[in-house]
Amino acid sequence: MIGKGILKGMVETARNLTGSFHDPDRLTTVEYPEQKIPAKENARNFPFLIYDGDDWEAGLRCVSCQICEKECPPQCIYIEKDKEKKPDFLGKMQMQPKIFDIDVSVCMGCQICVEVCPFESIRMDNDFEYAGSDRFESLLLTKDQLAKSNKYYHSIHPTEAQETDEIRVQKREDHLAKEKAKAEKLAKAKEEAATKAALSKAEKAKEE
Amino acid sequence: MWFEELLITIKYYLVLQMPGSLQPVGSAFLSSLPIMTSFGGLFALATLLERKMLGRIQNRYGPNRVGPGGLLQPVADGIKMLTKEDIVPKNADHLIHFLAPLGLLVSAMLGLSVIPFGHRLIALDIETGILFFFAMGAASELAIFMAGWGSRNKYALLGALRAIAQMISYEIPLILSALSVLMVVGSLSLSDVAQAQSGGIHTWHIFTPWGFLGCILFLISTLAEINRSPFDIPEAESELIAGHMTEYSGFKYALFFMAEGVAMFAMCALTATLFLGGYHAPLPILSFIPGPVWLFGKLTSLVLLFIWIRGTMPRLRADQLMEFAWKFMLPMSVVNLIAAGVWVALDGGVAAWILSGLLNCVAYFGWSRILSQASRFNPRTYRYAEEAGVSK
Amino acid sequence: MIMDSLTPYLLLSAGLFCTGLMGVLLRRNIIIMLAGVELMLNAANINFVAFWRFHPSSEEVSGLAMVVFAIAIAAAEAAVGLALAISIYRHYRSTNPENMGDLKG
Amino acid sequence: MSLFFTITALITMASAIAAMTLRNLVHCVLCLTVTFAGIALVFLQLGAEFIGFSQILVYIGAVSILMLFALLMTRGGTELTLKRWDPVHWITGTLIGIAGFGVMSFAIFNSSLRQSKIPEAKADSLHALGNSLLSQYVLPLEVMALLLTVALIGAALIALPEKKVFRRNASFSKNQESGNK
Repeated sequence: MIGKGILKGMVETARNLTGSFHDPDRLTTVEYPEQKIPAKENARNFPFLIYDGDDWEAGLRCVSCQICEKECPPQCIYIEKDKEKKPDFLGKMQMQPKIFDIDVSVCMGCQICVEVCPFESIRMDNDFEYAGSDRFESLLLTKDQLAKSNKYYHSIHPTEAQETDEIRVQKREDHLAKEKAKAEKLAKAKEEAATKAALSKAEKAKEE
Repeated sequence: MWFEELLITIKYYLVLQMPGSLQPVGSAFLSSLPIMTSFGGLFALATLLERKMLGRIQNRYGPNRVGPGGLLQPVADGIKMLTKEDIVPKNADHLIHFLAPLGLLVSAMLGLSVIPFGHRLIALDIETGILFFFAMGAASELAIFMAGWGSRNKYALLGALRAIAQMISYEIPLILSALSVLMVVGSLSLSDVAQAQSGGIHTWHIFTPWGFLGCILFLISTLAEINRSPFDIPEAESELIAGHMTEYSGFKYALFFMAEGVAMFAMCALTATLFLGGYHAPLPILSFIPGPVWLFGKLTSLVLLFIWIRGTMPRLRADQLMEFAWKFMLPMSVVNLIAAGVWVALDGGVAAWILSGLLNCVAYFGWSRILSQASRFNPRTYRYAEEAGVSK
Repeated sequence: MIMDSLTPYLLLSAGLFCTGLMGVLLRRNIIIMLAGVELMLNAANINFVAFWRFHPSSEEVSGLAMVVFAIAIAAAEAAVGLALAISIYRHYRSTNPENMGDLKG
Repeated sequence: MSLFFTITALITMASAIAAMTLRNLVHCVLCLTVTFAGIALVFLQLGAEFIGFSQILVYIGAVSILMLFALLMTRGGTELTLKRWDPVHWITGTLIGIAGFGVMSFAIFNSSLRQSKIPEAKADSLHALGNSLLSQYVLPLEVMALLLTVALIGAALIALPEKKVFRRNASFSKNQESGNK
């Protein structure tokens, strides 16, 4: 019979129309600037720099090794080393960047910088609201804009941040063990040297 | 009654204040002014309502940024339209390009002048009101052709030709289904048609077998006549840009848009007058509410129905459209005319009810069964896809 | 509004008829020639309506009936004539009647 | 002279002459539409509402649109033969037209019809027309219905694409055919 399908369709749209007033499933729009859908955990957009603690300058993990700068395919990272050094989380004195710029209008979000970073310092952000009135200045992110705390990292990518933290704990343990081993070795060497010295002294004395 | 009398008294008072030579012009002006202003305002509100309702049907809010709840959206649209640059193509036929939107709007507005808005509340009470209405509809076809040809654009011309072919094809069932009402009422005057349905809801023409089928056929033809979805192939955005309106911008485009809206209101008002009792209340007790309120209520509900249909149905292909017009609409409207003839011959009553109802039902079910034999009207089957197990 | 005398209507009708005749004689396109014929038919219709209006009896509507028939015939004529024009154009690739001389001896 | 009638008559005549002389064929048909509208106005002035609105419905809504369609389908945007200005042809045609007008106006000015006086307004012409169409003129009406049906079917049949066997469109395809033989 002609017209049955039309009636069925009309009923469906009528249910949509009335349902949009009480059924959230039938009104799926999220009004963006006021409401936002929480980002998925794997969402990523542009890189940022992690710092530990509260002071971003002191806690910045980056040691300005410039590997990311060299690896970046579109070459959107620019780093200049500082002359002064600062201690890292292991207590070693490390270099630090004087200038660390990322041009997000060039960045393509490939995540290669994250993969090559040996210091777990650069990670991907999921913030996408970079719109500004200026084409060049507002899209060139400087060190202070890039630096974000580890807590923030935990809030956007919890699993990945957990893994990173574990790596760092491991590193610290390794480092401590190494230090210990080194210290032991040193002590041993010293002992040996001392015994050797004592032995040679004794031999010398014997010869005489 | 009191409201209509009040309006008429005010008009005569104002006309009598004028100098004698100006009185005919003043009278015409005072009759047309309320129609033009009220339908202009109604058009603005209807665009907002349409967008809101379409949004709700598509699981989203409509426009809700400008003003409280988006109420000022029409104003913003109007400002945008008026401040846009008016571009005329270099090779266009300038005079024809200029005249087309005016012709369309004027013919749409003139159609409203024969609609009775209340008892004696009609701008142009002539013997042949409905013929005048259809004549104005025919004049709008020419305006569409002028728009398409004057723009020197192949998309505009194609859209205009499609629109005209469609309007001419659907004019036949439109007039034939209106003719059934005129046959029963026995007059071409719309105020007589409205007066024939004054006795309450049971006298409305839609509650008769011929009136019911006639109303449905009339509404479908109306949709095609005013180029609304699902018959909007003349302005199919994805195929023809905007049809005959392609080369228009700014105020002229707004005029086209407005002409379409006004034509929709005029057609809805005509449907309400022919089939839904015009300005009469459904129950005699309710007749203290003025007639214009009832007419505008019926008109608005028809507009809502059109928006609902627009939100539901996809656009027809051009050949499907023509096939539907000539193979379904035309035979059904002729049968409906015969049913109305049976009604007139038996002068109403139970026998007329049964006979004309039977005639219409047999025609509808039989004809749709015959048409269903032709595969084009059946639901589409995806033979190869189903064999391969892709679908279902 | 309405004139007292029949003469202006008859003159207008005669003028339109002669314009249509000129169109048929002068133009070299069958479609415009058809338009000329339509114009001549319309000119005759003005006469019919004018004679109806100036007839003393109010029951006499033969003039109007004639016009109704004339309009119907003109519409049929236009439909068939234009279909013929399109068919001829398909055949000869031209709308100029001078090119249609197949039956010339 | 009634001013309204004069203006209508002038516009009607001017657009009729334009329709018969303009070069651009679409302009011709659009001018013809103005003529039809003017004639409809004359009918309305004479008090024949039904005929006037039928005139608009049929002529503006259908006939002129049909002509425009036919023009576009025959690529008639410009009339090439008009470029070849043939003064003898045009002068003869114009003279015949003017002579015809002269004869007719002579007849009009010498006829006794000029003395006919206008009666009072005709009352209820629509009902009288309907009654006479279904009583006095019922046979012509039926014949008219038959004619319209035949015209509908005939027009559709004539405009169907003709069979390719008889196509004789241009010397190009002819030469090709003979070349193939």
